[in-house]
Amino acid sequence: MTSYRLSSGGLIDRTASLNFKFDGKSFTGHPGDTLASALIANGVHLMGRSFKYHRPRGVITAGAAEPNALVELREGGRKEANTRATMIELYEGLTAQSQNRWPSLDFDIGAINSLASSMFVAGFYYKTFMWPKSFWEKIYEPIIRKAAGLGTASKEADPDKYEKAYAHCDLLVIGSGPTGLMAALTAGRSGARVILADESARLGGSLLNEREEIDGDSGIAWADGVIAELGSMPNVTLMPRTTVFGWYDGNIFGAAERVNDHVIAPSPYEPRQRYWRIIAKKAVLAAGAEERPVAFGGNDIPGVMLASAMRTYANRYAAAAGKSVVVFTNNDSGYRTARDMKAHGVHVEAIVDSRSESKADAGGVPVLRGRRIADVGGKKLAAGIELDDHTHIGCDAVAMSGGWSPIVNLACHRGGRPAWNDQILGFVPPDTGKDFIVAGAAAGRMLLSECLADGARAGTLKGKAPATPKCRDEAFAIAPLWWVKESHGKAFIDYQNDSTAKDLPLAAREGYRDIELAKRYTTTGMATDQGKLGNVNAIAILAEATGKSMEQVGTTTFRPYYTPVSFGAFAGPFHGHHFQPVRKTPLHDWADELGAVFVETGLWMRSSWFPLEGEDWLAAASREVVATRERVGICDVSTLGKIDVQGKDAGAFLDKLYCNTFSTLAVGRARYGLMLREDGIVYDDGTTSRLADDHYVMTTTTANAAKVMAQMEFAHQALFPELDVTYVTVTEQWAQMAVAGPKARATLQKIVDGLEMNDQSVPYMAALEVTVLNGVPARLFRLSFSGEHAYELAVPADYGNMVARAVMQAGDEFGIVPYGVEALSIMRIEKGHVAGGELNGTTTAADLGLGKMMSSKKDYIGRMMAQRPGLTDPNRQCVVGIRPVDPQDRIRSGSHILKDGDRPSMAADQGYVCSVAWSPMLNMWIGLALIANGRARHGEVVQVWDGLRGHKVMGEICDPVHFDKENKRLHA
Amino acid sequence: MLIPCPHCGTRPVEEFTFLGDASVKRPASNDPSSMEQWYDYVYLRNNPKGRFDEFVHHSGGCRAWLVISRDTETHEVFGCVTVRDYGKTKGGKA
Amino acid sequence: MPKAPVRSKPVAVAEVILPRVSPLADVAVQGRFGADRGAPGVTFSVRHPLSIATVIARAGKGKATAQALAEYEPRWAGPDQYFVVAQGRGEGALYRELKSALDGIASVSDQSHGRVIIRIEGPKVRNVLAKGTPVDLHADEFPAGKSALTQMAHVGVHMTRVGEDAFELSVFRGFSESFWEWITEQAEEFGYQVR
Amino acid sequence: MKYSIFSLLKNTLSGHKDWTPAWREPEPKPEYDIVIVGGGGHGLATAYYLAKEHGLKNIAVLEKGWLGSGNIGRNTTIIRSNYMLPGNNPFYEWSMKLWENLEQDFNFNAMVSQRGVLNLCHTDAQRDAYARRGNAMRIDGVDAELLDAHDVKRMYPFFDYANARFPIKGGLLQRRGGTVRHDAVAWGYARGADSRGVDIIQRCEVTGIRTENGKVVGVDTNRGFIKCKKLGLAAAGNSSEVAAMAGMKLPIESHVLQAFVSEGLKPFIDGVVTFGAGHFYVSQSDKGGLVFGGDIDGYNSYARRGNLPMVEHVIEAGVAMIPSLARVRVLRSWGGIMDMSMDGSPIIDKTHIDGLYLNAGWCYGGFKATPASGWCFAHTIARNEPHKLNAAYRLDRFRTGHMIDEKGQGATPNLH
Ligand SMILES: Cc1cc2nc3c(=O)[nH]c(=O)nc-3n(C[C@H](O)[C@H](O)[C@H](O)COP(=O)(O)OP(=O)(O)OC[C@H]3O[C@@H](n4cnc5c(N)ncnc54)[C@H](O)[C@@H]3O)c2cc1C
Ligand SMILES: NC(=O)c1ccc[n+]([C@@H]2O[C@H](COP(=O)([O-])OP(=O)(O)OC[C@H]3O[C@@H](n4cnc5c(N)ncnc54)[C@H](O)[C@@H]3O)[C@@H](O)[C@H]2O)c1
Ligand SMILES: Cc1cc2nc3c(=O)[nH]c(=O)nc-3n(C[C@H](O)[C@H](O)[C@H](O)COP(=O)(O)O)c2cc1C
Ligand SMILES: [Zn+2]
Repeated sequence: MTSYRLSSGGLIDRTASLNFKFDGKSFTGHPGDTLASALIANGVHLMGRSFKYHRPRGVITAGAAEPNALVELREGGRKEANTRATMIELYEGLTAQSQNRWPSLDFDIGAINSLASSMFVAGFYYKTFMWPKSFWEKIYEPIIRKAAGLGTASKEADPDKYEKAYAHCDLLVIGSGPTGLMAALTAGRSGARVILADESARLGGSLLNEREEIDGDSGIAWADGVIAELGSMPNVTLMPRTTVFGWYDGNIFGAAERVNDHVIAPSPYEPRQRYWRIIAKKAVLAAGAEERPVAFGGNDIPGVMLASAMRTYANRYAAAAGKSVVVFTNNDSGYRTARDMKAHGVHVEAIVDSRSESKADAGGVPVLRGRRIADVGGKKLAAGIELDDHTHIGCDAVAMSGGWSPIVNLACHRGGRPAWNDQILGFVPPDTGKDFIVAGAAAGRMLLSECLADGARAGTLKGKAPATPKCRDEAFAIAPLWWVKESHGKAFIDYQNDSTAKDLPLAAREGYRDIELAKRYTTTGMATDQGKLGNVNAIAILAEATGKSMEQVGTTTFRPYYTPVSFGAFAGPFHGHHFQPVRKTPLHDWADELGAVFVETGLWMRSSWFPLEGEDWLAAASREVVATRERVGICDVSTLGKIDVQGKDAGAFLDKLYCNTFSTLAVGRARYGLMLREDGIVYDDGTTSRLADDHYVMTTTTANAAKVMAQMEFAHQALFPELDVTYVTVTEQWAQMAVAGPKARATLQKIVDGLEMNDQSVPYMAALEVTVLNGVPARLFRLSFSGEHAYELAVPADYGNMVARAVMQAGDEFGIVPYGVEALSIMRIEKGHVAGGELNGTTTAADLGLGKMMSSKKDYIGRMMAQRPGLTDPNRQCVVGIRPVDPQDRIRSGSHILKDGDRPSMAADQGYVCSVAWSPMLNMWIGLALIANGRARHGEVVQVWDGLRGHKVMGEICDPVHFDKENKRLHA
Repeated sequence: MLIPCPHCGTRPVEEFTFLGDASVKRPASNDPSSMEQWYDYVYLRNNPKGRFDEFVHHSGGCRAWLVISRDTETHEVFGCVTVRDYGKTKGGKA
Repeated sequence: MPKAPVRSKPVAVAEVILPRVSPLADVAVQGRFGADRGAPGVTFSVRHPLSIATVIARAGKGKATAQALAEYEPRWAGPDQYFVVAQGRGEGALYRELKSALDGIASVSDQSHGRVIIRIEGPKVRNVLAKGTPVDLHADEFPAGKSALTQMAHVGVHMTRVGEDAFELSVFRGFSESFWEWITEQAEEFGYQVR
Repeated sequence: MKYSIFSLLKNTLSGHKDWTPAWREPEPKPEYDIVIVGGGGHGLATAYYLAKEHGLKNIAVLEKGWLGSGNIGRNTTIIRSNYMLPGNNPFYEWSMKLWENLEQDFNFNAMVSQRGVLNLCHTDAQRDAYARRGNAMRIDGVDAELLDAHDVKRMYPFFDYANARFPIKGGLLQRRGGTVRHDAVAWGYARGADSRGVDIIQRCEVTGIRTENGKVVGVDTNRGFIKCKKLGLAAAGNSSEVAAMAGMKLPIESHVLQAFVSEGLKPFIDGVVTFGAGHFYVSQSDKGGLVFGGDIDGYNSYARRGNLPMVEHVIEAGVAMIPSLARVRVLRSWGGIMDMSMDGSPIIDKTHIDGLYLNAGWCYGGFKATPASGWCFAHTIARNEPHKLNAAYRLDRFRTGHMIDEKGQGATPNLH
């Protein structure tokens, strides 16, 4: 292998070597190299295969728009498909694999597709593969899928970390070329808070790639000086390796910082990437311009690349793209490549200029004017060219320049459409308002002096723009050339997706004449470079095919992301166990000590059951129920929402919120309340206690705590602002435990200070302030969800674990057990109390058997809409009990109800089972169901149909209260 | 999108919860004859393309209900007042 | 609130015998963590035990409430709404004091156990907080003494700048452990100390 | 021109010079019997079935942009019929049946791919809800399977089982669900309608609806007044604006829903999967991109683009479900405007104006409904009465209290 490393120059560090592997082969490069430049320097030009035809491909660009040289970087959980070799900074130990080829890059069976390529034109999929019908999914589609796609993604978890952060500034400068540097410098010197972001590792933009002169020095030296000055300003933040990927409402920019992609693995304390939301008072887009290819036969053969890329490889990376070069251009900038390559000692055969005249300086290289390259020879490396006049010229590399496209992407992310400019033959940015300014080459300014001046203007936040440094300008002149129609070979428009110049007129012929339709029909511009290289050529060809102007055809829609962004960056740390925060109750440690199994309930972790050795959940929960009903149990109910409601109109406010009345509640008592939505459907339930005339504490269900709070805030602030009331959540202030069972009173009596507990001192639905354990303030409620004689005890949260332990100790002599939400649920189903399964956002109070709670004496939320015929229809499904006719049978939640003898059909469907439990008290499965007109059907035998799990049992509709119908235990 | 909360200052959209058309008025009457007004209040919404006054809850901040005036096509935010102040000005103005 | 009928001698609240246990007691382990880059970038400490109360003005009493609270250095917590924070008070003492001082003017709710306050200070404090909050923490925008309600890592946070490089973050106790894990991890790159 | 392998071979030999347009670009006529507003999936399907099933001829579809530029051209391509409520289930199942024969019916390969739709559940309550839903499907003869965590793991071993905040407990699988190449649906219907004489008029925006004596007489457009006897509105995200032209206020809000596609990958995920513990769903396109999405941004919008908070929200859930996604890159995101109704279900009905018909309120789910929606809307327009499949999708159901609320969220459109 011959070396293509130039003997001098470049921004690489020749004193150090880096070892890396590509497709298993070892190579060396230098710090400052990219993977692409190092491969070129090692004489490797074949770097990938195309999507559809599996054509051999090398680099086209030296930057972010690279469509061809995509590799799988790294291995295992760190493997990253489709990584641009042109953007990978070389590091010691780098490994990369080529992709979309089998068995090897050099010999790829998939290239067979090329043979049939004359059939595989745009849209061929839509016209065939339809017969026989079953073949699509079984045969055609799997083959297409295997052949499609690019790299292979890892299925191992990514071991690296990611972060998110916000930044604020007076001026965000995107791009650090001459324009961006000048803008940042100007704003920075005025004291403004400035952020300068560039996706490259080294700031300087195109100054690093070109041989420029500014202020009598080299462009690079000037850039380094500016960067040093910016770096010394405390009000300026430099963000290299940071791609600003999108412009969003409020002048918020999304950016991805590649903190550690240039090392083999990040330190354990640092993220791989960091996602930024930059909130900018003002921003400048100084993203430069992208050079365009020209469509001619074989314009994809390795060795053919953009003229600016070829000189970047030479100037910046000291890598020669070939030994013998031809330049093909329609504008003056191609001449630079000829001159620069010559200056580096690379032989330049000729400049092929499509224009018949130009003033550009060819630096002694022969110029063929008015000529065009029709075809490039060679397969895996360019081997000579043929001109439109059939002249052959030998070469192993072709530099092409079809003109420059201002990088307007970000400027169009909020809906603006760029406008065609006939002078520069490019789309220039739309009006982006005063807070986002496009400057320099991105705004269509092609001269260095214009860019510097533009940058200075953009960076001037107040006052007059400063003078700009002197520089040498390279003239810019261009004449249209999009497609060399004399070509025999395929002329590519979108390299990666293999769409060719001929696909566009075909699309137009078939009716896909709009650029957006042509895009979708041919997939032009839909590859990973999003048409950065090819779209303007496509627009021009479509314009010709449809007889429209460039302006009339217009661009497709520019969308984020300027370059693709990893999922990891967007997710930051919020995945795996940290996907959402964990919320623990004040009794968590107590429950944990007792071996609780916890269950996710929203963000809460609730103790679900407390297994003894060898018990499964059912055995444990059943034992907990029996022990509670026979003796006493304690359960953590801290997750219930608790809202402190105060003020002279607190009662009146609650009367608006609930369908029943609270203003009449006696101080020291609690009442069950039912809250509706304004559409008449039940929203939430819970008990509310009156602590003083102007002070209530309401409870909500665990699930609805936050929603109810928002509803209260709306009701008060928007609907009833005249009410003098305040409310604040105190959920977390209190550890709350239910103590239930015949021995509940005896248990609590032992820890409550100075109070003899009896039905007079603590009657059913009492709500009292007490102290426990010698002075711990507490609230004692006599409430029951289990149906037992029961209490809820609330203490300030920091005491929770200790108080719960004390209750356990107090109840020890009675055989107290801790019980979890499983047992709680069994007991509430035994008692027919409705909960989540029934309060499902579609049931009315009447459906739940609570219709009587709806007051007719006052206005409240939901009152009127609840009266609509659809909500009062007697045939609505309402809550009933359901139990198997044969007590051995099991009923499952989610089963549907059919009349005895009916065959399953939607019309025959009578309702469904919403909640089930194994009742240890009744020794059978029981449930609650919503059944059409169910209250009138107690005693009816029905099918409990669970076709989904292949079960069907006969069940009996019954009263929802399965156990202790007379409520004797409550008052025992 | 940034929203200038009168209490908290300018904050990004993720701190807010939206509830749509702020022009709706809860009827005062519970009389059956007012059903049509109730239906309108609960179900029918102004949903214009262009400038729009809407209810917004600063749920991730001060928890005030606000009314913002915003262009639904450009997402430009013109103003923001508390729902109380909105109710005080005749016809509302955000 | 009605007191329960009393059987024997009432027990004075000041006689509370149980100690308060912070939910971060086992979590906030003291020491030096994260990258070693010389002096720690930030230092964390948990302020516990504290007395915390929410004060919300009653209708039309916003000014009166603010005046009555002046000496308590209240922390703004929404329109006409404040947190009052105090150290070294007995169980419920601050709450009772405020309640009587503000009777008829404002509602007071005890939140001493419901919220956990984490103090974070040091030269990198803004860098750490910027990984969570969209609030601009530049001293010109957010000077010492200012408070904000915001969200970090999906958790609601009440944030007060208590000094040039010092902030206090108040979160619901149930989230405190999760929040602690998150925020300390954000400080790892700078190296941090837990006191 | 009929599409087949033979026509493809023949045209290959002649250098693809002889393909004819898939549809014409006619000038609007001054008058049509039926005008459909909206050249999206529903509008085009309606025109197709009006012509094919009801033998009607003089029809125009007016589209303000290019054909298929609305939601049909920007959705995440999922089809399924896993609905629970009687108003919905038979309708969506009919749609599924139409999908199953669509390509042969309109002679266009829309790549209907029944790869399976799996909804993951993470709590017992979610599983119970899926059991209820699955049984509702089975009772109507629709396929459904309830999977446990092991079954899910066997299908997708690379999901997060070890470290998940909300462990996967199982899921509801509909194997007949899957994906369809969205653009091709618009193209197939357009070609089918065009070949039956329907005029598809692009870049023709309806700006006004004219009525006389309570009866529709025509529409104003940017290309002049067009008379018609019947007018069908199928304007999706723009329904409120269009209905307002006839003086109607709808129980609808317009919201932006974002969708995303990753860089192309070799086959990564087989079917469609929705994550039950966050807002994320994903499938892989034939081209290799992971197509995914989540929830609407949550504010009224007519801008077909969203903001970063929802992007983060969706992707956090994505990585929570599939940890290895962290190293995959998102290529592009976009938005579409959804007409979110007050109960999350659509409206296909007549209106109080004679000759004016409404098809709206499709929320997240109108792509899968395309065939049945067109079919039922065509029936409703042709016969001036709803078919029994769309009988429940009445406009007055909110007034009468017969909402079809699968999610139980009530009159808050952005929660559906
Ligand atoms: C991001 C996203 C993902 C989705 N994912 C799915 C999914 O996976 N599965 C699923 O089932 N559904 C999905 N949907 C929903 C589905 O795409 C829509 O419900 C459905 O496409 C709407 O029907 P349509 O195709 O007729 O709409 P559209 O294609 O939007 O058609 C309406 C047309 O009316 C035109 N129009 C409007 N006003 C006028 C006027 N005044 N004059 C003339 N023309 C007018 C518009 O330009 C538009 O072309 C998704 C939607 C979005 C946005
Ligand atoms: N002679 C010609 O034909 C010709 C044509 C075009 C440009 N130019 C020259 O190129 C120079 C242009 O200067 P400039 O400063 O406007 O541009 P530049 O190309 O020098 O710098 C643009 C910088 O922006 C960065 N960038 C682009 N998009 C980004 C994003 N989204 N996020 C982060 N970084 C991003 C790039 O990495 C690059 O470093 C001038 O010297 C001009 O004369 C010459
Ligand atoms: C299922 C599906 C797959 C897509 N795949 C790609 C893709 O591979 N590449 C691409 O650039 N865009 C892809 N897109 C996005 C489209 O380019 C486009 O953004 C989307 O249809 C919305 O249109 P608009 O961006 O022009 O408004 C895809 C869209 C959908 C709906
Ligand atoms: Zn606020």
